[in-house]
Amino acid sequence: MIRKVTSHPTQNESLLFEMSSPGKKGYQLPELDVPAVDPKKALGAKNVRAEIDGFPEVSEVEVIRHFTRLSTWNYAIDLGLYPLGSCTMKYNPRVNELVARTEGLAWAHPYQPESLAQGAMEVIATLECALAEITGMDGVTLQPAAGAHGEMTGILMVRAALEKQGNPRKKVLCPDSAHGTNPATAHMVGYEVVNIKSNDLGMVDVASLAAAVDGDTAALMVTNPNTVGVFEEHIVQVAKILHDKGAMVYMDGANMNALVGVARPGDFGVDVMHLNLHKTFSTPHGGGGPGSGAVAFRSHLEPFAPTPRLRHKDGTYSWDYDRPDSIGRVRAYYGNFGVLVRALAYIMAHGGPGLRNATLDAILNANYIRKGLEAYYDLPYKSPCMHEVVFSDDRQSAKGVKTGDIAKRLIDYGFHPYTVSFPLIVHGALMIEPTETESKQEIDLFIDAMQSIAREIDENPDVVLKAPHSTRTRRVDEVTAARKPVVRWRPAVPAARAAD
Amino acid sequence: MIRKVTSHPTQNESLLFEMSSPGKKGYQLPELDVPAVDPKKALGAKNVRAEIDGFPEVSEVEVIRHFTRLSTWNYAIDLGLYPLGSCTMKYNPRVNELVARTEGLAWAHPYQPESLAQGAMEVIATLECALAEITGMDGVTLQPAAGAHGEMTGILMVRAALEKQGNPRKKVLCPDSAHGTNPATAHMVGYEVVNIKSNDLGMVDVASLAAAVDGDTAALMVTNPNTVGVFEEHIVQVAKILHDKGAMVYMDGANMNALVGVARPGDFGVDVMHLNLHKTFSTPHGGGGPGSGAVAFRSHLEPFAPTPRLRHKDGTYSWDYDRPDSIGRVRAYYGNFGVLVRALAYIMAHGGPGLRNATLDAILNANYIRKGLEAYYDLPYKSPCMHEVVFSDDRQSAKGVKTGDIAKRLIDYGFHPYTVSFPLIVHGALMIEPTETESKQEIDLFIDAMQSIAREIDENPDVVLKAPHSTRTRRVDEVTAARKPVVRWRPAVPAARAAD
Amino acid sequence: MLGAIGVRSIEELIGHLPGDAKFNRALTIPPGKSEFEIVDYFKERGSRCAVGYATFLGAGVYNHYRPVVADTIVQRGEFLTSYTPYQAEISQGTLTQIFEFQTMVCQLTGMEVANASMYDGSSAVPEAAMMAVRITGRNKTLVAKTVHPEYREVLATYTKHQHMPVAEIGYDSETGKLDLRDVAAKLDDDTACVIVQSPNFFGTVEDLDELAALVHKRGALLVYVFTEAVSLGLLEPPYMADIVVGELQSFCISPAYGGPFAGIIATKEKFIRQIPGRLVGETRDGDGKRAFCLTLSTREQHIRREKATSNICTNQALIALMGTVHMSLFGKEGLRELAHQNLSKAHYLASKLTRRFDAPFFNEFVAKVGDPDQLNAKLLERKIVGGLALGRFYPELADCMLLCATETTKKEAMDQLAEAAQ
Amino acid sequence: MLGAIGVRSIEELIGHLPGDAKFNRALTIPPGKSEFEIVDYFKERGSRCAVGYATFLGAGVYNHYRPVVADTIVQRGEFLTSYTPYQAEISQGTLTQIFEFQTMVCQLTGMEVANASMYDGSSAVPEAAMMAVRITGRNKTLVAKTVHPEYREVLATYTKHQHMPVAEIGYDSETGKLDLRDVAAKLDDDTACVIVQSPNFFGTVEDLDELAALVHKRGALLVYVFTEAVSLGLLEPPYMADIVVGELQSFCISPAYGGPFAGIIATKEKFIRQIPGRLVGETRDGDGKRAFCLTLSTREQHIRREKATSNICTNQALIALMGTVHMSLFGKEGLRELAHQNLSKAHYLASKLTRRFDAPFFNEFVAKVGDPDQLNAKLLERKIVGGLALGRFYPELADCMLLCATETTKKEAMDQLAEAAQ
Ligand SMILES: Cc1ncc(COP(=O)(O)O)c(C=O)c1O
Ligand SMILES: Cc1ncc(COP(=O)(O)O)c(C=O)c1O
Repeated sequence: MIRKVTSHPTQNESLLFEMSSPGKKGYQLPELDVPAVDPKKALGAKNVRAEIDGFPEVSEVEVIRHFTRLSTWNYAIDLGLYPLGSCTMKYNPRVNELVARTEGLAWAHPYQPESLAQGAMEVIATLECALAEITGMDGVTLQPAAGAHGEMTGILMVRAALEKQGNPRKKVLCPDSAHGTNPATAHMVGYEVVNIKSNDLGMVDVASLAAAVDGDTAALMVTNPNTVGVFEEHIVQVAKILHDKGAMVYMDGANMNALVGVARPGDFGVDVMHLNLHKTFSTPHGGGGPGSGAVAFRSHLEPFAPTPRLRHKDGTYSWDYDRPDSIGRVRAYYGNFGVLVRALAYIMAHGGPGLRNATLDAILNANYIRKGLEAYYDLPYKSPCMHEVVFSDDRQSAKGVKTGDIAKRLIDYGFHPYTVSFPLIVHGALMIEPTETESKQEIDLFIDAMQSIAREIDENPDVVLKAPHSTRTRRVDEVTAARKPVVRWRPAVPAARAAD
Repeated sequence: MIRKVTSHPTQNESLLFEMSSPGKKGYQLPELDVPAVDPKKALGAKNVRAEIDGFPEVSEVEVIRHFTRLSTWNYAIDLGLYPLGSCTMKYNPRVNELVARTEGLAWAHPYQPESLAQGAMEVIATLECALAEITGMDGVTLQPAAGAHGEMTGILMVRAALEKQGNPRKKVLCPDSAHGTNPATAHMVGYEVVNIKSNDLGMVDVASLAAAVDGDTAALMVTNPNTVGVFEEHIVQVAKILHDKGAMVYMDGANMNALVGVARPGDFGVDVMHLNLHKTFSTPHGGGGPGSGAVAFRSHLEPFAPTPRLRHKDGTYSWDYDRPDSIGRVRAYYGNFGVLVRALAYIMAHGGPGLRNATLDAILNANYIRKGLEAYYDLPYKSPCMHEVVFSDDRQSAKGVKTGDIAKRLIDYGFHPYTVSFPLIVHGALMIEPTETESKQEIDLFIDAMQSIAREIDENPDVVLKAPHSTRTRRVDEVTAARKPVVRWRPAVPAARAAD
Repeated sequence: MLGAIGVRSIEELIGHLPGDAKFNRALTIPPGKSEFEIVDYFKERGSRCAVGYATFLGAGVYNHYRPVVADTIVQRGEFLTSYTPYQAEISQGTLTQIFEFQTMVCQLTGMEVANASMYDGSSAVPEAAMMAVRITGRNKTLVAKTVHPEYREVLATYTKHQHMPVAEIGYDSETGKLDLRDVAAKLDDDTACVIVQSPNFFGTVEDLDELAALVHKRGALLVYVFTEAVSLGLLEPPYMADIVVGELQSFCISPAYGGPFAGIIATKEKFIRQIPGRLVGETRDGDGKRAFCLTLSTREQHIRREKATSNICTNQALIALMGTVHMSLFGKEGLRELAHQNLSKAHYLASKLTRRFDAPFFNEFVAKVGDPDQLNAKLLERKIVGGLALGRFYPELADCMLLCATETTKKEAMDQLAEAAQ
Repeated sequence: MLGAIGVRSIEELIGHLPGDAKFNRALTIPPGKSEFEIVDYFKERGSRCAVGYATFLGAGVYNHYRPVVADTIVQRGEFLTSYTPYQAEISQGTLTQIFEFQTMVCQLTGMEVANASMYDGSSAVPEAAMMAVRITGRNKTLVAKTVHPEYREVLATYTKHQHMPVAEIGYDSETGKLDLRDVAAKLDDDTACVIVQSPNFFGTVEDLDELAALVHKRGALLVYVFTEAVSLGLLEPPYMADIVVGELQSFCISPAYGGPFAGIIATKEKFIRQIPGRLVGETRDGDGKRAFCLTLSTREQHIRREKATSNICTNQALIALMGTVHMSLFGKEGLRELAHQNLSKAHYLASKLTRRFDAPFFNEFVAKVGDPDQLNAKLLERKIVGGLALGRFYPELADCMLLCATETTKKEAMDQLAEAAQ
């Protein structure tokens, strides 16, 4: 029985281009206080464009309504549990939005004199220290824009360090449970990717790992807890295996929400890792970014960190560009500063004890869901789980219902689905991560919904196969979308001639 | 056919009291930097309360979700046309929300030294001047909190002026089309209310007015354009009739959106009037306030305006409390200042020409709707309409469908209803005010919906009588609500003993 | 659109306005400004309003922290840009929230019913008196001189023409509490109500039990007024009162140079039909589900016209929403803790100054400072806005100022003030 | 909950962590602070960052007005707190908006397809080069020295280990435009693409026709880079380019000390399967209604793993939304007017200074000022942040600074700068 939602009318809305009327605009500029220049004269006639064909022409109220209406078609954390595994969809505190808009910080230009940027630089330095303490590492760079970007930064640093020793080596090892960005990253840094299979506990198989590591091995990219939500119990031994062969351990820290205050990669042998500040440290996902992929590293990798590095001397901060061994820049300026402000605000609000409690609550919530659902869904790995739990659709697929169908049915029950079909080592995975910010009431409703769906599959699988039934948009046809991709609007025929 | 909305799941939500769990709170205070005082010692044991029974105990994320979920159950201007007649539901510019939060203004204390309040005082003075120009009056007070409050202020000023002349008089005349606040106000100021009937053009019947005005008449409270959206064509003559008998003309300015830049009450004989800044000047309604009922008056009434008055001398502003003839205060401090800031921002954004254009567009939109619907609904008054048009349900009630039913059916079509059953002189009134900020597209959809409903009433009245069908809440039972009113939540039985 | 209507120009639509009523020139208001000129304009005006000053002003308007969440919620267009919830089926968000507001106001004040809000605390006072007159059929009002002076002025304005004589009750010059003997002396069979504020304008906590007994014995009603809502986090609620009115500004509402604020009025169940303003009630919808709607509107002006309980129509809904969010965030424990911090700060400050009155106080008190204006001038130089000089409202207290400390008042600022006062 | 799980304490849940991997002390991070201490903390830090200064800095990050509406919209929880729109049925809001974004980017740049966003302009450059390598099967990249220096650094970092040699093209010391002869000299059959920025880092508008002809004749691709999106309100879009990348910061995104911004990448239809990052496509739902969803994900890392077109996953969705709102508000006329104001302001400023290069420019230009640091120091005293001293990136231009004027630059500030420069 569906207890969580009720249907209600939501406004339809066409695309902005379809509602434009000539001459309309939603914005007024101040009067020009200098002589108006003739563009053709200033730029040369051939450099001046004709009007932008099909560009929107709408009023301010139409803009507000357009995006307000669209927003009502979205699900969001602010509306309820968002259990996307590996994504750590926790509550995004609103005070973080306010402080990120602090005038001096929001309007600081990256090239303004350092003497007039000390406040912003202090924010960066303070966050670097906090993250170093949390990860047990010696240094942190905040330049990378997201997790994958951080991975690239970290592997580039590994490569630079090995190169400096005379041999960059050839291979990067990735467990078969790894997130797609790991192999993709290794490839971009010029490494060959070798997959390491997991054992039946869902952990890296130490034997096959040992067998795979040799003098050509640059690094292992390990996620811990891994993507099945299991802590790599032999991580210290794993690290030793690599270190003994002169290779390094890169840790994908996307799941750091399971470790903050409880275990530190720096203490269990990791050389370099990234953090997703937009996961563990509550900065809003915003429909797909922005994020920040802070990279934390041991001191032996510091010389290779991206340029510039922040320095602190006699009470003043400065940027150090004199970095002969640095991998260089991975992006312009200093990183997604606005995201860093939010992450620091989150850390300050929790404080050390609060951060650890958040971790424990995240683990508690995941285990509570596991308990509530293990009688209904197949649990491929029995190892204790940390912040997320991964089921498979084994039992349900027997009835022809796949994890993707169950996900769609969850929508009718008023929830955003879990992560579907990842990790790849679990056939038909249901990857569930509640995070610590969910209340017992909300989680109980989720468990109730998942149990109810399991029963529906026994009694009437069709209702699940055809889901969702209650949404303004029914199940979308992704296949057609990909077959002949239409990725932009075009005016209807008459205007078409004119179309750019 | 319903083109404007589609159903979609919206989250259910219980009352905060029902989701509380002991010890939870959504907020943290800084640590106390002074010694903690023992309340019992400081206040006396008998003055210290026990914990507040049943008071909420929820987390910050639960608060955000609670109110976000509730908000999705509301209709709003930001979602679409909101044609409540007499309410002037125009777009509320967002920049006004920003400027109202300007630190120095939002945090100014009413008692801070005038030397440190000059900026806020200048805002008030500037708005007073603008409104005087717009109304053609000599002075303005911004103290009243809403329209009805302004009415009371204005009629008190009339009474004080007449008293000063020796005789406060006994009667206030109100056309039968007047809004309920008019007679209610007259009564609160100690006047007997005499109703004046309207003629078949919907205007004040000059003859019966002339007959009613005598030496006991204090004032006429006239709304212009009146509540049927018609401009009182004989207003100048009407004013003369009252003035000849030593009585005054109070104008209810709720419909000023039809006159700004086009006609000025000060020019057609009005002595005193109020403006609803939360209507004509776009300050948000906020689900029922706050508003501001600015009162504009001719110079002969200035001595009686509320205390204090703002003065400007050699570049500094000051509050003048030395007002022997003033009616006194109608509220503490200086008015709903935050609302005044928004109204001034609106006036600045439009400027003189822009304000007049807004008026003309409002009139255009109303006439366009009138044209589109006059073939479907009965138009009781054929006089040209201004910013709003009033139909009656005559034809539809013949089929047993009333204005209230049509309103509910409009909801299924994705619109907020018009004003139902007001003014009282129109039997089964449909009072429609689109305002100038609506686009032709939106208005066409509204006309289309109203026409479609008219057809439904011919073909299948039941669908209208049972409306709305698509909302999360079906038609509510207002009768039961009033019979045994439950206006607060109470804990279920066990806790009940403890209930306060 | 012109074509559809059948006119050639938009001007034609106002062609029927009589010439003598038409406005034939352009408004002298300058042409429209851009958004950013407007933002700059108000920034400049704001910069001339005590930005960056510490303050000890209270006197009905208090400096409290405003949780960010409240602003996030009131800026949701669905709350900000909706009208009074006449159409229940698409206004359940606002209606449910008002029902919660009414409930919290009852829980806070110890009353049984509350309305959806009043303009502010000051205008709620005469509304309470008018209500008492309707209930008792009597016409006299006694009001304590220790009720906020501006509130009393508003009471005078409203009552003047409603045959409602108002007399004032003095205060005890030792304690600053209202003078019970004076009440006893003035209370008579025509008295509809006695109005008392606690903490009163001097910050003093009043004793209500004896007063209530006295008032009720004479068949009059007791009206309790508060200006500092936070005090109810610690103070015993006025169970013995018949009507409670007050100001919620302390709950998440910025001082905003005096408004918009939100007034409340609460009373006993039996008086519900005499309460002014909007009321939200619980009911069922067509499917039998719990729903809310405006109710008892037969009390109101749009139905009752001149016989209405009040002429109030638009109230302060959005501000009341801020108050609701505030009460939700702080909740049971938080509000008590907040009140306790206020109590502690004010007592710290008082410990360094000479108090004029000897009686329990919450977060405000009257200090004897010799020449208040001189002290305030001294403080301004240190970017501190001092207390309210009381001579303006109480000539007999010309050597005193009213000082307030809240959770936002920093120890250093209090120490500076104390030092300046030496 | 513990009971249900069957553990006695929450610590038990991490009991299985190996002792040598466990963290056995408390974090040295101080206990949690209250919301208002946090707000104060950042206010204080912000107050030390050039608040109230006029600025002439551009160089890839521009000071433009930010319409309030944009902030209102990005703060809607439904946009702010949702994830990448994997589940189309409850993400149509974000998906529809991204589809509009992709369309507007095409309209603006004259390209046929665009993705949902890149991290920023700088990282989009190597992604374009990698794309060109995939398309052409060649491996060399030529990049103009007049491309933003930091963008070129990022290009170097990305390409280093992908067997993608990069060579630089000089500029004409008279005009500041890229040196066509140098292109002709370095272009060969291994060249995958030539990367040019316009307006280039010196603010100079490049001539693309000849360049495009040259590049295409050799079978290479032309990659067009922009850092100032507003320029496209007036400048002819790079129809002749094969790939366009750029930075949208100018569209409603505050400088924020360098991020978060939003990069774009757009190209020809025929190259769509080589584009990196997320793409939203149009499709139908079960009822046959138009709907949108993420598409062509077979290009992406979560399917293709090491063979993906890029490793990018999370992009800059919310920032791209701001850009979408900006383009919607300004629209066809507004964007042109905005560009025109920028053009006029910069030309007014230039008229009072000595320009280093003689060529058309948009809202930035290089001025010969003798000692840039000395001038900037002088300006700081007047609360003006001057231009970027170019010696840092171009030793040969050590006596020059890069100056920018936008619609926000006031005439008085420009006059002051000119006067100081005398
Ligand atoms: C395990 C894992 N690694 C890496 C990433 C990539 O992070 P981002 O999306 O910030 O680039 C993610 C996020 O989806 C992830 O879940
Ligand atoms: C004609 C008319 N007069 C007076 C009022 C009362 O104004 P307010 O609600 O601001 O008190 C209204 C608003 O409903 C109105 O429409």
